[in-house]
Amino acid sequence: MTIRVQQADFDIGVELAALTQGNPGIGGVCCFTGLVRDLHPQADEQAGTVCALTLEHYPGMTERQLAAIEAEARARWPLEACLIIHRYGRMEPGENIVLVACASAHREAAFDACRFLMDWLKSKAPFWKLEETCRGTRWVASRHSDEEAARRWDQPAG
Amino acid sequence: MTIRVQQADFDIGVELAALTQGNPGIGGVCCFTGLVRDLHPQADEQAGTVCALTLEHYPGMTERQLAAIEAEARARWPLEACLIIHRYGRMEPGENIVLVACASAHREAAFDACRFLMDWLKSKAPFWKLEETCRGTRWVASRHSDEEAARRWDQPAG
Amino acid sequence: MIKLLYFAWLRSKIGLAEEELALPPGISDVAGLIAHLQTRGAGYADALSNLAVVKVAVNQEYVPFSHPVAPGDEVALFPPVTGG
Amino acid sequence: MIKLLYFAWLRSKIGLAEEELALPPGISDVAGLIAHLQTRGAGYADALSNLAVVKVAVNQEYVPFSHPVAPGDEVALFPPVTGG
Repeated sequence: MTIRVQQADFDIGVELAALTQGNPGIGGVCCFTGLVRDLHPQADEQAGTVCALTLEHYPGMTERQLAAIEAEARARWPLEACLIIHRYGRMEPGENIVLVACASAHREAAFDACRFLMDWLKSKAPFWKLEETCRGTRWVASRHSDEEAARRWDQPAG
Repeated sequence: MTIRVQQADFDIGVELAALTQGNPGIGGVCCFTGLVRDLHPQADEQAGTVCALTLEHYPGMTERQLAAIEAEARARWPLEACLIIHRYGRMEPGENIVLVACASAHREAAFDACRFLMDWLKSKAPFWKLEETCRGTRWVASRHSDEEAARRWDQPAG
Repeated sequence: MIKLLYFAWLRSKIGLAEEELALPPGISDVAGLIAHLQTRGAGYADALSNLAVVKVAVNQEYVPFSHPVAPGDEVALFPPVTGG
Repeated sequence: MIKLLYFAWLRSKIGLAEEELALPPGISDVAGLIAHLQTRGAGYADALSNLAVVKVAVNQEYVPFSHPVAPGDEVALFPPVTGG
């Protein structure tokens, strides 16, 4: 059960190998990676191409909130291992921003927990994206659909 | 859009890097890895610990069926890239069996498509597992829940 | 002639991975072919005793037991799959 | 004293990442604190002009505007998050 908030990039292969190493009870790992896109998320043609993203966060609160939601995921699903890495600082298109991986005996729990963590992270983890385009910089607006996605999990699945 | 049926192991980090390389339109990658567990899936205590699994498949039909379902996933979701690797032959606990990865601009499509492919693969791809335990070998029985999981996708999501 | 393929425990019970078969007269679908195979010996009869757990592919596509079978076809019989 | 933290465009508009503030008499909750901050200058007024897009954490936990504020608290104001 690992949480890391860091500037440095991560190596997905190394991280996943460490996650499953020595636990032959793991039958499946679901992993999500978020990357910097060169297109503006609101599909606003005037915005132009994104040449970089700077991720700001709230040190202290970030780790605390990630630890709380990771504990929640472990309480809801039978997870064998869990990993959250979120980067901050300046990144260019194609670079990794976030990695969430959940390992379980069966795939259903791994998929559900991973998606739960990503939905939550998108709507509650204190990170903010500043976009650089050829026209200057601007703060990315939050997506309504991200809050809706997180609300899906307010009631445990039936 | 890559499909591989192979005896050799794969390197998840290398595969995912190749999948996203040079496409800055990718915002998220959902990836699932299936591993050999040392516990019998039916939780039958008499079965004992699994010391190895041999995956048999139907060469020709496997690739044909994987290609068809991958095309179906691409028709249903806006995927930027897609990868399916399934191993056959003898493997020990902790080894990788299967890798499915789906890349899209947004995470929802990546998660849905990856889960669709895994559900389908579990219920339709012509692979069979022969387990070796201390008491001998036996063919793994199919899970009813896998067929149910695949049927969920018979109707496109509303 | 048709080509028959057997996988997993159907292969073990029948004792063959594949064989060529001259389609007997009057057999035109999967159901008829299976009924014929059941008469070919104890291994076949055992392997094909519970058809609820036998899946069929003709020319590498899943088909129901009512599907036609014709010379030149590749017919595979196997248990429900357990990959992934 | 309370510690105030501002993030993203709240930080840019206010022109500060953090500051210490002696809690003025009569202010006991987040809503009161924000009303006070709005009077501290054009940057603050601009940053806090639309409270529908201002989130608050007290001591690193999300709270509603009705949440109490007391000396020693760390109060953070920021826009809806956009990480992941």
